[in-house]
Amino acid sequence: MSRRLLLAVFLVCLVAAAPACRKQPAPAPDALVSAYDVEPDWNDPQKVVALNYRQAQGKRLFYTNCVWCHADATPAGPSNRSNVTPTPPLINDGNVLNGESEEYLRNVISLGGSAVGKSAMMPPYGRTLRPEEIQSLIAYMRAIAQPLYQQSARPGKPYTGR
Amino acid sequence: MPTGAADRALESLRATRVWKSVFRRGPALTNRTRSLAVFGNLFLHFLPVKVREKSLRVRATYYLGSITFLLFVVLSVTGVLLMFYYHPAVPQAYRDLKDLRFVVSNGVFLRNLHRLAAHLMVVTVFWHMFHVFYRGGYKPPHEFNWVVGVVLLLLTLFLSYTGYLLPWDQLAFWAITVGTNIISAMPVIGGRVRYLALGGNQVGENALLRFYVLHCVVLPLVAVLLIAVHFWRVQKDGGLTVKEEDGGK
Amino acid sequence: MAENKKIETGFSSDVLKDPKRIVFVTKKTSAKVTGDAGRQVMTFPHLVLREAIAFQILVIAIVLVSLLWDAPLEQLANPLLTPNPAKAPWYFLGLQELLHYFPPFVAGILIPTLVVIALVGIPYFNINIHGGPLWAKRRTSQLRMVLIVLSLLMIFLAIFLAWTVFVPSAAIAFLLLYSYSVPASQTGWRGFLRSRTVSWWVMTWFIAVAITLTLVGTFFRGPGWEWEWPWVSHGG
Amino acid sequence: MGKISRRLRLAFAVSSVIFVAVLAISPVKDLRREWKYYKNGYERFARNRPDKRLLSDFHPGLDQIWIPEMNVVDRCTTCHQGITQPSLADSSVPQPFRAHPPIHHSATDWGCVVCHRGQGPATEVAEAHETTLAWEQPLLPNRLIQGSCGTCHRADLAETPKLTRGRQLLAKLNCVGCHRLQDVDRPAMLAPDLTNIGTKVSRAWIYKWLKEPRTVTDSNGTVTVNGYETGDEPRMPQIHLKEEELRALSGYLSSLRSHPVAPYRFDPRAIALEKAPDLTAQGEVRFRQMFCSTCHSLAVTRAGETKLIGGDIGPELTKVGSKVNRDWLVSWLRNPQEYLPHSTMPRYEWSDQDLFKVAAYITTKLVDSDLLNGVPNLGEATPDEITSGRNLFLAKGCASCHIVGGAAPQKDFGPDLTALGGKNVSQLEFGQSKIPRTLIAYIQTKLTDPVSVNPAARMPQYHWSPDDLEAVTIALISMAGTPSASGMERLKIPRASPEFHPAGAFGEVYERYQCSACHKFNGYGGDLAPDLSYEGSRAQRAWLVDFLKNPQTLRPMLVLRMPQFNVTDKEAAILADYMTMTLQSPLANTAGEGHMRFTPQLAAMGKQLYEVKYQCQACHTIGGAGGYVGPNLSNAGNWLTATWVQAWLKNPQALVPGTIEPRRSFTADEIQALTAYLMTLRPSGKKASAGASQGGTR
Repeated sequence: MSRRLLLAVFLVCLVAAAPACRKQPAPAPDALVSAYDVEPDWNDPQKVVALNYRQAQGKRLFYTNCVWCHADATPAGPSNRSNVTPTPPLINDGNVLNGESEEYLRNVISLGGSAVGKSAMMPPYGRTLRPEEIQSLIAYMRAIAQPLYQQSARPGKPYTGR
Repeated sequence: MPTGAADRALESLRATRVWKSVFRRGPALTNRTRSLAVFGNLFLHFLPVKVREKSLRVRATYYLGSITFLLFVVLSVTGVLLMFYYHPAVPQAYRDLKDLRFVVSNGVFLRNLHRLAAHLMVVTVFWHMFHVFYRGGYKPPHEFNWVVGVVLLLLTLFLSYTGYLLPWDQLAFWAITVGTNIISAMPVIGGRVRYLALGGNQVGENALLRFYVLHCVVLPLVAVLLIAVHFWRVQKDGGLTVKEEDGGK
Repeated sequence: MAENKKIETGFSSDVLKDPKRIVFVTKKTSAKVTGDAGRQVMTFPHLVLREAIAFQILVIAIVLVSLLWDAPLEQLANPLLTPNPAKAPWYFLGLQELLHYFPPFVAGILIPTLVVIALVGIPYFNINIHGGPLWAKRRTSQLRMVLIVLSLLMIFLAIFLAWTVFVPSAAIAFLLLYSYSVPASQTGWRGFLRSRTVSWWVMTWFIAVAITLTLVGTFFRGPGWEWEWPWVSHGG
Repeated sequence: MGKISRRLRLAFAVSSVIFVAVLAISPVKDLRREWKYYKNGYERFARNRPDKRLLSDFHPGLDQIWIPEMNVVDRCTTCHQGITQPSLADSSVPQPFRAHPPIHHSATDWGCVVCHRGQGPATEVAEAHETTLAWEQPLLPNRLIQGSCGTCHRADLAETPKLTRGRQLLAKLNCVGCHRLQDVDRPAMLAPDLTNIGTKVSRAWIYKWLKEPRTVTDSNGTVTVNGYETGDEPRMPQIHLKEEELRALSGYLSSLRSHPVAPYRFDPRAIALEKAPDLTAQGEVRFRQMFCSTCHSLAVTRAGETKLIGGDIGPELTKVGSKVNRDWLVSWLRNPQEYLPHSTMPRYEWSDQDLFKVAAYITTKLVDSDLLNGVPNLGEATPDEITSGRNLFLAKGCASCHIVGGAAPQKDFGPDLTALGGKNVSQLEFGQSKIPRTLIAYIQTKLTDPVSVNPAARMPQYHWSPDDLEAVTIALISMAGTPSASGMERLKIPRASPEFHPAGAFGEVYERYQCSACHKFNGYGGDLAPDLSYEGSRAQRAWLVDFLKNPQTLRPMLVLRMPQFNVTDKEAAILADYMTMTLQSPLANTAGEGHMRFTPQLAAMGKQLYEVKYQCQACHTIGGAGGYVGPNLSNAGNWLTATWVQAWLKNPQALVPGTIEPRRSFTADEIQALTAYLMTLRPSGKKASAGASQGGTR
């Protein structure tokens, strides 16, 4: 009698406590949905690269300051790239730029080509752009690099507990 | 049922001076001490010392009166707790409701209890009334208690209605606006009565304050008073109406 | 109240002259303080214990429901943003439904006031003192009376196109007329209907209408107070 | 009697146990609240990070940002705990713990919801982020977040290009004609005044234009302008009209001719050109020389591909000869403001011969004999057609942009959109459409397919590229109406609306040639050509005079160039004087210009610096060699002032904010040397001859 009673009490409590253990499902976010901005892949316009805030800032700065020599098409039409010898690398050229360290790229941009033993045609931007803007530029170039830039750390995942 | 240790513990508890100072009588084992237990207690003495066995059957009352009263008790307790977190101001009232939901421990639970009990009380009050009617419980000598009951019904509706505005959300605002608009249909004095109820021409901060004071102070006090009368009169009018068919099996 | 009773109450108006007080307690004037009505038991513990159980079951029920169902909280009140439809609390939706058919004064003031007056007045108008069934005596004249009242009510409702009132009224009217035809020997629910009193019928009609109106107002009314099935969500 | 039954005792015991158990559920549940799960997760996460600050900053309770005067109670940081931790900026940090990217506002000063929307006080994931019963403004998608910048920053920001683009589109497409928009003012003229339209075009042409207003949209939504594809939306939208409506409107409009155009009496020498066999060819040369294409485009077919070449300040002219009659054209070219007082077309100084030639070129070459092919024979308008046309003109909203007979334009033909961005979902009319019930979906559907939301919509159909749609959505979201707290109203940074209308002789010339249509003066004017606010500091007076009289350049790359206005000597002098005297930068005042002398040695040193050390030829051209990014410096010695060059080399951004010339660390000596070198640059020794390029890519 009392065993059945206890069992019943236990079951009722179990049922009542059930809503307390609701699960929080975390749907995998689509990179393009949560992106701050996008940029079509330079080599394949059908593909779109998702950019986060920092990379998008880099994109903006790139299209203002750098596009003239580091791309084959500019907002104004033709590019100055072919006029410059040695020819500057395309900004998405992963074969050239993926191998360069972050620090090296920071130095080239802020101190100019001559500071790292490259062509002096690359002017220094250290007094024009703030350090975080240069950081954004690097983030942007990493984002659109072809072949893809392999990050050393693992990519971010939504938090899923332990 | 367990005996022995628990009973002994109870015995020794009853033997303490503190217990004796609180409960002056011994264990309620004889009819005398049981009677004492009822009329020696402020709360129980609203009840008669003896009741008819038939009126205790569930089908006789469904305990609707008791349940309504108990809901009132639940509402008072949860209501007082809710008052700790609530400011009758615009738009602070709404923010308090948000805090209740998102910050206060068990805040949602507290509010759910209060709201559910309030709705339930309206239901049980009506049900209680209909039940009493069908059983002829209004018949002499219960006439006056029936009238007290009708007033309590109206009080319950007013309590629920005034409480409805307090969250200050769209639901509350428009329900009260629609409800009070009906008042203006009253000939001649309608507009003025509405102005009096709302403290203005529109449901606003004044209305919120008025409804708050009514909900938390005036109406509960009147309700407590009338509930006491109601209980008292049940006893004085000769107990619950008992019908022949209540005999049951 | 017993104005037409041929009973001499021994109640003297001159107490000095005649100090005796005799009261004839007839069935009609009975206060129903029946001395018998079964055994009595001590309130403590019999009633108190039962009330305690009732209280615990009640709290268990509302606590469980409170855990599963959250009280609604909508957006901050905005006088400029009228929801369509704006609904009163559910217990007033019956009135709001009436407002849809009748002028505001009738639906909002007159009817509720009459209902309250009627409720207060119930014990003072000898209602159901006899406890006699409607169809017990003078069946034909009763039926004539009932038919007149019913047709007046139905015509009134039909004029105002108050069909959500009309339908439950018609249902109760049907039952009422049906109970007339039930033979006296019938038992079960038919017999139950047959033995109902006038007051029972009136109250049942009132409850049926009130419940129907409240349900309709709560669940079946959409924007513009148009009929709407609760499972069909309206756009926007 | 008194014995309590065993059943009752049992019931009491059972209900007591359940009673106590049930009351304990809620407090237990409270220990497992959603935010505590993230709190605990963060603590575990922080313990494994090298940055010890994370743990020392951790506290176990609720976090909130509370700014009463702004109505901000944001508890987002309860779960998003790392937003102020620089060491969590990396994208490998799992959400919700990642740091916020660096922006100009700190979360502690502003809260989160101000920009991101969502429900700040909420401590549950769904309530905070999504639309719920109690909160109808869900989190704004990151791609549209620039709209939030725009709620306070009414002026354009460098960091919000999409917002700026959206605002430009709203202005350019005349949205303000029908809608009230926040901070988009109605210009003096949205669309041509039609008071006299009957003197300009035929009824048949009006019919055709109304039916297919310059554009034809195929089933793919590709917009073609007279058969040539264009990415831009035309200002005149396509309004769906029935046949009788077309007849009525065209009849009404063609009847509008209150001031007939008097034919211009050409000089007999000009008329004599009629017989010249190459009249139209000469006209075309003149048309090109005067750089009409800076503002007007023509469809040009090259290598089988047809493109519009030219600017978009004025209308596209490929078939204009089939549109306007010759008398009107000549009158227009002589004085555009006579027909349209608010036109930005400059009043050219024509010689009769040039006028005759160009008019002949336009009316004979820029034509399309098939243009009016599909148009029925309309004849003269009947009075009935005129009456119903007049009514349609109002009913279709034409009067929102076009004026007839000096009447004020129709206001508020479409809904007020000044508070659209702050609307709740329940305030929007979705009708029967199946789109998601969100503000974003509503705005975008309304923009792309108005009829699907409201079958009776009067809004014309637009065709947006995905980027433009996003930009316009952002601009509309930024119009969030009155903020929820009065404190935020103060934070609004109003859009500066400068005006530059100089008086005097300069003012007259300035208005005549509509300089501000392309150039900016102290923030007022167009974007097409260089900002002239400090032109007096930059250019030498002699060069200015020379350039104004003959603005031809030798750079073939740029299509858009200063038109040849045929300014008189006197006008050129007025312009140059005013610029030299008044349009001076405080950082480069040319008062001391005359005293500067540079030695040849210094210039030689400068040349060395230019060519070897700094390799300026990467971007600048001298004598045909070098880059195209910066302006051509071949004529720098005649063009620029030494004062300007020095100031520029010191800090270009100080002179022209936002210029792309990087600021470098030249020493004072290097600046002197480079200036000396640049001042020697003159094309083959000429002094102040035919001007060199002054325009640069901005």
